[in-house]
Amino acid sequence: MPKMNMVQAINLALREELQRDKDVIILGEDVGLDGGVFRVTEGLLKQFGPERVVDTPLAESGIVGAAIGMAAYGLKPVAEIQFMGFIYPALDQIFSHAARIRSRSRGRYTCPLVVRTPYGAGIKPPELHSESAEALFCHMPGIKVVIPATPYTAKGLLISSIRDPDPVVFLEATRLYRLIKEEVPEGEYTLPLGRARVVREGNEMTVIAWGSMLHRVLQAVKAVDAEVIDLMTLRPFDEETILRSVKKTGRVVIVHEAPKTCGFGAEISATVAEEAMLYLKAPILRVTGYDAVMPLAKLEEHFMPTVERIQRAFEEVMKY
Amino acid sequence: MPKMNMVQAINLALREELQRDKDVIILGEDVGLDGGVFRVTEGLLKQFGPERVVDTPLAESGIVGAAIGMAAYGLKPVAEIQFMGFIYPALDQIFSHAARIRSRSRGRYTCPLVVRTPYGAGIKPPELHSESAEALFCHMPGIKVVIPATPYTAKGLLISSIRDPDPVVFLEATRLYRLIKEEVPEGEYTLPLGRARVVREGNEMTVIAWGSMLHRVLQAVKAVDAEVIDLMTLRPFDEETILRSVKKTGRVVIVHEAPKTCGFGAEISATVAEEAMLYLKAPILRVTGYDAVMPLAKLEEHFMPTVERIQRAFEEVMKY
Amino acid sequence: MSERIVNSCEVKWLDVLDEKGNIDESLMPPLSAGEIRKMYETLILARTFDQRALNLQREGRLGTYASILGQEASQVGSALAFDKADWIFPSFRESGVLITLGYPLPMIFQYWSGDERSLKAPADLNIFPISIPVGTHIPHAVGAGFAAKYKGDKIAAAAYFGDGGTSKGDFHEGFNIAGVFKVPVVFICQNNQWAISMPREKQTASKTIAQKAFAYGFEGVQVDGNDIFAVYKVTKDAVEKAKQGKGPTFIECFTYRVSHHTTADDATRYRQQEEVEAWKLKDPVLRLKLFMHKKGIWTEDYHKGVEEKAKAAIDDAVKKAEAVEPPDPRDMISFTYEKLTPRQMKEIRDF
Amino acid sequence: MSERIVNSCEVKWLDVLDEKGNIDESLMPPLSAGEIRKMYETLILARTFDQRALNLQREGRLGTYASILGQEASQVGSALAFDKADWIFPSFRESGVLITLGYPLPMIFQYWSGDERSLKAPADLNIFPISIPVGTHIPHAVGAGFAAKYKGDKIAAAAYFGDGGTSKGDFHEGFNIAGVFKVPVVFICQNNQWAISMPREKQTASKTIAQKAFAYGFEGVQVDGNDIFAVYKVTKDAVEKAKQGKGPTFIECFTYRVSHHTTADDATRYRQQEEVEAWKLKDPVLRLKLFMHKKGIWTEDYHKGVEEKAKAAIDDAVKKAEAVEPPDPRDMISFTYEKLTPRQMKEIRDF
Ligand SMILES: Cc1ncc(C[n+]2csc(CCOP(=O)(O)OP(=O)(O)O)c2C)c(N)n1
Ligand SMILES: Cc1ncc(C[n+]2csc(CCOP(=O)(O)OP(=O)(O)O)c2C)c(N)n1
Ligand SMILES: [Mg+2]
Ligand SMILES: [Mg+2]
Repeated sequence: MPKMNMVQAINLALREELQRDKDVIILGEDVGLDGGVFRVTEGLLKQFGPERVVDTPLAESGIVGAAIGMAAYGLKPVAEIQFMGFIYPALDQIFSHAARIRSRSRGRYTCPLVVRTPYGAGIKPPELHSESAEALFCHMPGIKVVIPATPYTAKGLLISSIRDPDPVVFLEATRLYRLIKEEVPEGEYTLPLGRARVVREGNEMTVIAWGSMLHRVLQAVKAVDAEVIDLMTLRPFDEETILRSVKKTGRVVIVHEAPKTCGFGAEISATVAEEAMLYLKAPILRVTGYDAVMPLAKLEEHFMPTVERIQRAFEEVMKY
Repeated sequence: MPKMNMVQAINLALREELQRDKDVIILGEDVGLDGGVFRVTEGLLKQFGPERVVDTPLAESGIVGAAIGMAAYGLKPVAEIQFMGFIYPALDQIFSHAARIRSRSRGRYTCPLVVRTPYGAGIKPPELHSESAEALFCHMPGIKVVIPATPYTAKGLLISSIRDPDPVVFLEATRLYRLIKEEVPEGEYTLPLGRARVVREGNEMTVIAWGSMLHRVLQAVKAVDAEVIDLMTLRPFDEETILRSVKKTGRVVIVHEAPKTCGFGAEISATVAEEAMLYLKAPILRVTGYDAVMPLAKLEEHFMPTVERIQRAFEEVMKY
Repeated sequence: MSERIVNSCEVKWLDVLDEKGNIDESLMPPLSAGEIRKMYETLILARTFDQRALNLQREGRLGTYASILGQEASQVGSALAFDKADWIFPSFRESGVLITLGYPLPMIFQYWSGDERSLKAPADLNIFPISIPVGTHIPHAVGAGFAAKYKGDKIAAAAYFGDGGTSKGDFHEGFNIAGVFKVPVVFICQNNQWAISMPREKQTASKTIAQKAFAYGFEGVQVDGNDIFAVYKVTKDAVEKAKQGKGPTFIECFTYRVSHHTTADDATRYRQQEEVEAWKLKDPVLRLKLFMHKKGIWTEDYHKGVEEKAKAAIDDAVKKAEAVEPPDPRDMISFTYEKLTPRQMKEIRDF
Repeated sequence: MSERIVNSCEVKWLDVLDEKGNIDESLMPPLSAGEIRKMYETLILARTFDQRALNLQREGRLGTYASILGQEASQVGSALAFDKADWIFPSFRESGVLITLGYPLPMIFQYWSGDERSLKAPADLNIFPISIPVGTHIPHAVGAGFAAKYKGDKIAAAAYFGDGGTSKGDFHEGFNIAGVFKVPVVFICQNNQWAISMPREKQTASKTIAQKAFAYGFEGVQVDGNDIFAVYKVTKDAVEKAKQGKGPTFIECFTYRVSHHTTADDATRYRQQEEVEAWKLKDPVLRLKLFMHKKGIWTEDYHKGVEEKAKAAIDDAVKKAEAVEPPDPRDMISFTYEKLTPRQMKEIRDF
C-alpha cells in the first residue's frame, strides 16, 4: 500500500470522488492550474477539466454562496477556502443559508456541500493564515465539522463528507499536510462522521484532541497511562466514546489550539460535567491556545499548547 | 425618578453620550428619520443632525467596516445592526479587524466601537430575526460582549460600552424592549463591564442567565432556594462571582436561549468544572435552546427554555 | 502618450405602455389577447391577495406582511417570462411572482403566518425558499445557473431583490461570478425607491441601478416597472439570452412601494404623502386596463368576473391556510440534518 | 413610450511617458528637476529593498515576502501625491508605498520576518497596519475619510489593493458608502494582471477595472501604472478633489507583477514566460531613466550614487532589523484589550 502524506491522501480522495460521481465539482481560488496554494488539488484540473475544477474570482462569500446554489441544484460542490482566516467573509452564507436550506425548505432542498480549508498554526505565515476557529461552526445547527489528524483518516473522512447530504466544514491542519506519512489505500473506503477514534487505550485519564494537537498529545502521553481520543468529527461529536472513556478513567484533559474561552473544549467539558460528573476524580482541564489573537511567526510557537503545558495538566489531574 | 422600558433607557444612554462627547456618532440602517425599527434611536436625528446620526446603505459589512475606520480615526461610533441575524455578514469585519486592530498595531490604533443589535426570540418575526449567537463573539479575543437584562443595567452598561476603548458587541433582547419598566436615573452612571450581578441570594443552587432568560429564571426560582446571577458581560465574564456562588451552593444550572452545543453555557460549565470541581454536589446542567434552527412564529415558543424546563433542571440537581 | 476613452457604456430605458394606456407598437412584444387577459387576471389576483393579506394582518390572523402594492406589473410581468423548469430565487416581497408562477395560494398565506412548511415548494416548481437576509440569495441563483449549465439543462435561474439589496457585498460577488462564467441567470431588481426608510438616492450615488451591471461586463437595462409589457419584454429577452448561453442580464424595474415597508412599519414617519400620490397615478393595473379598454378587451363585466374569481380563489386559499394543522414542534429539530444527531434524539423527547 | 439612453459613462486612460522616455508635454504634471530626481531615487530605493528582501528570504533570514517588482511606479508615483497628514490603508504588496511615505525601512523588514511590532507606525505617519484579508480594509479607509470630514480635517484617506481585491464584497460596500457620503477617499487598485494564479480577464468580465466606479456614481480612471508621471498626476488630482470635498476617485494602475505572487509561489506553473518578458520591456524605472537621460538629468555617475545610497540605506535597515530583540511572548496576550482580562492575567503567567 502506498505511503502518503495528508496532501496526497486528500488529493486522492478528491480524485476518486470526482471520478466516481459527475456531480462532484471543485471550486475555489487557485485550485485549478496552480493546484491550490498547498497543492492539494494538484493535477485535478488536468484530469477533470475546467468545468469540474473551477478557479473562481477572489470572493469567499460568493464562492460559498454559489456552491450553495449548486448543491441545491443537485451538484456536490467541494469549495476550498484558501486559509481559515478567509472563511470569515463566508460565515453569513454558511450560517444563514448552508446550515438552513434543508430546514427552511423542509427537506425540499438540501446542501450537500463541503467547505475545505487549511487551519491552524505551524507554518509561520502572515496574519489570519493560522486560525483555529472550529468552535464557531460547532455552534451552528445544520453544519457538520470534521478535522482529520492523519492521512488515512483524512481520506476516509473526506469521502464521507463529500457524500454526506448536509454541509460539512472540513478542516485540514496546515502543520500536518506534509508532516506524517502513512499507508493509505487507493480505492474507496469511508469513515463514518460523528465517530471518534480511541488512538491509545489507557486507564488513568482521558485525553481528547483533534487535528494537529493530537500529535502533541501523543508525544506528551508517553509516560502516563492515558487513553487518547482523536475526536475527528466535532459536530456532531461522539459523546458516547468520550463518556465511556471518562467513566473508566475519571480524569479528563482536553487539548486544542484555539483560544480557550468558548473553544470546543468547553463543550466537551460541559458535556462531561453534565453526563458523567459522578465518575470524575479531578477537575476537567483544558490546555489551549491563549485568549489572544494568533501571533505572527516570531511568537507562533508560544501560542500553541506545548508538550510541557500538556504534561503539566497531566500532573495536575493526577494530583487527585 | 422616571420609569422607563429598555428602549427608553437605551435611547437615553445614547442621547446622553451624544451630548457629552462629540466623537460619539450613530450609524446604521434606518437609525435616522425612522428612529430604528424598534425606535431605539428615535429623536436622535432631530436633536443631533444627520452628521451624527447616520442612515447608511443596506450593507452590514460596510457599516461595521466603516465604523472601524472611524474608530481608528478617533470617533466612537455606535453602529446598529438591525437584527442579530444580519450581523453574520459583518463577522469578518468584527473578527478580522475590530478584534485585532489594537494588537495588530501594538496599540497605535484602537477600536472603540459599539455594535448594538437586537437579539433573541419573542416577537414572532420572520426568519433570522431571532438569533441568539452571542457565543460566537465570546470566542473571539479582542471583542467584549454585553447583554443587559433590565432597563437600569442597559443604560449603565451601554454608557460603559461606548466609553470602553475596545470593541463591544451589545445585545438587546427584543423580547425585553418594552416588557419591563423600572426606575432609570437621568444623567450619568455607569456599570463596569466584566462584572456580574447577584440578583437573588440563595444557598442550594446557582442559576446563571443573561438577557431575556434571566426573567424566565426569576419566574422559575420562586419555590427554590437559588442564587441567581445575571451575567451581564459575557466576555470577559465574571468568573469570580460565579465561582464564589458555586462554592457556596454546590449546584449549577445555566440557562440560555441559544442552541446548547457550544453555547456560552458550555464555557461557564467548563470553567466551573475546572475551578470548582471539588465543591460540586451535582452535575452542571444547561437548559438551552435546541440544537436546531430557530423556528418561525408558530413554533417559536417551543424553542426557548420554558419555566417548566428550567424547573425540571432544578429538580434534577436537587436529587444530589 | 495620451488621454483617451478606452471604454464606454450606455444605460437603456424601456417603456411600452404609457399612463393613459397607449403603447408604442414598434416596441410591443407579441402577445395574444388571451395572453394579455392572463396578465390582467394575474395582476388582479396578486392585488387581491395583497389586500387580503393586509386585512388579515390587521385582524391578527397573519404575522408581519410585506405589501406588493404598486409593484404588481414588475412582479407579474417578469414572472410570466419564465418556464416551470426555470429556477427562481425570491426575496420576501415577491408574492406577485409566486402567484404568477403558480405557487399554491394557501401556502403563501401560511408563510406569512410563520409556518416553515409553506416554504417547501411543490415538486413541479423550482422555487427556492424566500431569502430574508437581503441580497444574500443572489449567489445561490448564480450557483444554480452554473450547475444547470454544467449539467446541460437549458434553463435560466433568476434572483429577485430590491434596490436596497444592490448595496450588499453578495450582490457584487454574485454578479461578478455570473459575469466571469457567463452563467444563465437573470437578475431582477425591484427598484421600488425605498429600502424601509432609505430613499433610493441615498442608497447609492449611481444615477441608475441598471448601470451597475457595467462593472461586471454584462448588460443592465432599466425598465418602467409599472408597465407590464415592457417588463415582460425585457425579461423574456433576458431569459432567451440566458438559455442561448449568452450570459446574465440585469433588469432594473423602476417602480414604487405604495404601501408601508411591512405591516410593522409606518412610512409616514419618513416620506411625503405627495410622493405616494404621484406614484398612484402611475398605477400598473389601471394602465393595463386603459390599454385593454381601448383594444375592446376590457369591459365592466369582464372585470367583475375577474375580480370575483380572484376573490373566490383568495377566500378559498385563506380557508385552506387557516385549516392547516399547527406544525409538530419536533419539526423544528428534525429537519436540521438528514438524520438526527444523538444529542437531538434526546432533545426531541421533550415533545 | 420609448427605448432611450438614460445614462452613459466613459472610461478614461492616461499615460504621459512612453517606453522610450518621451512625454506628452500637454499632459505632463508640473514637476521640478528635483522632484523628478526624488521620484527616480525612490524608485531605486524601492527596487533595492525588494531585491534585498527576496535575497534575504532565500537565505532564510525573512519569512514569505511579496515582491513589488514591476509595480514601483504605481506605488511610488501614487504615494508621492499624499501628505503626511493623509491616512493610508495598505495591503500586503505595498512596500514601495511604505518606503515612499517614509516608513522606517528596518520595520518593513521586521514585518516580513513576522513581528507585529513593525506594524506600529511611527506617530507622525497615519499608516494603518497592512491588511492581509484582501479588500477588507477598503471600508476602513472610507470610515477614516468619513471621520476626517466629520471633524473638519482637510485630509484624504486612501486604500491600496489589487485587481483581485475588486471582486470582494467589501470593495462594493465600501465604494458604495464612499459614493453616497462623498467621502474624501482615493481608491488605488494595483492591477498587476494577476491574483496569485488568476489572470485579470478571469477575475472579472468588465473590460477595465476603472469602470467599476460608475456603479457608485463617481469617477474611475485607468492609468499606465508603469508611467510614474501619469500615476502621480491622477493621484494628485484625486487627492486635491478629495480635499475640496468633491468625493472619491477610483484609480486603476495598469501594471504587472513581474515576480512570483510571493516567495511561496511558483508563477511558472500558471503563466507564460513570454508575457513576463513583454512586460519587462515596459519597466517603469527604465522608462523614467530614459526620460531623465534625454533631459540631461541622468548620468551614470548620478545613477551610481543613487544606487549606492540606496544600498547603504538598505544595508543599514537590514542590520537594524536583525538586531532587534525578539518580541516578548507576553506581547501576544497583552495587546488584546487595553487591560488584561482576569483570565488573561492567569494565562500570561506562563511566560
Ligand atoms: C442583510 C439584511 N439586512 C437588513 C435586513 C432588514 N431589512 C429587511 S427589508 C430591508 C430593506 C430592503 O430594501 P430593498 O432591498 O429595497 O427591498 P424592499 O423592501 O424595498 O422590497 C431591510 C433593511 C435584512 N432583511 N437583511
Ligand atoms: C480574503 C482573502 N482571500 C484570500 C486571500 C489569499 N490571497 C492572498 S493574496 C491573493 C491574491 C490577491 O490578488 P490581488 O488582489 O490582485 O493582489 P496582488 O497579490 O496581485 O497584489 C490571495 C487570493 C487573502 N489574503 N484574503
Ligand atoms: Mg426597495
Ligand atoms: Mg493582482
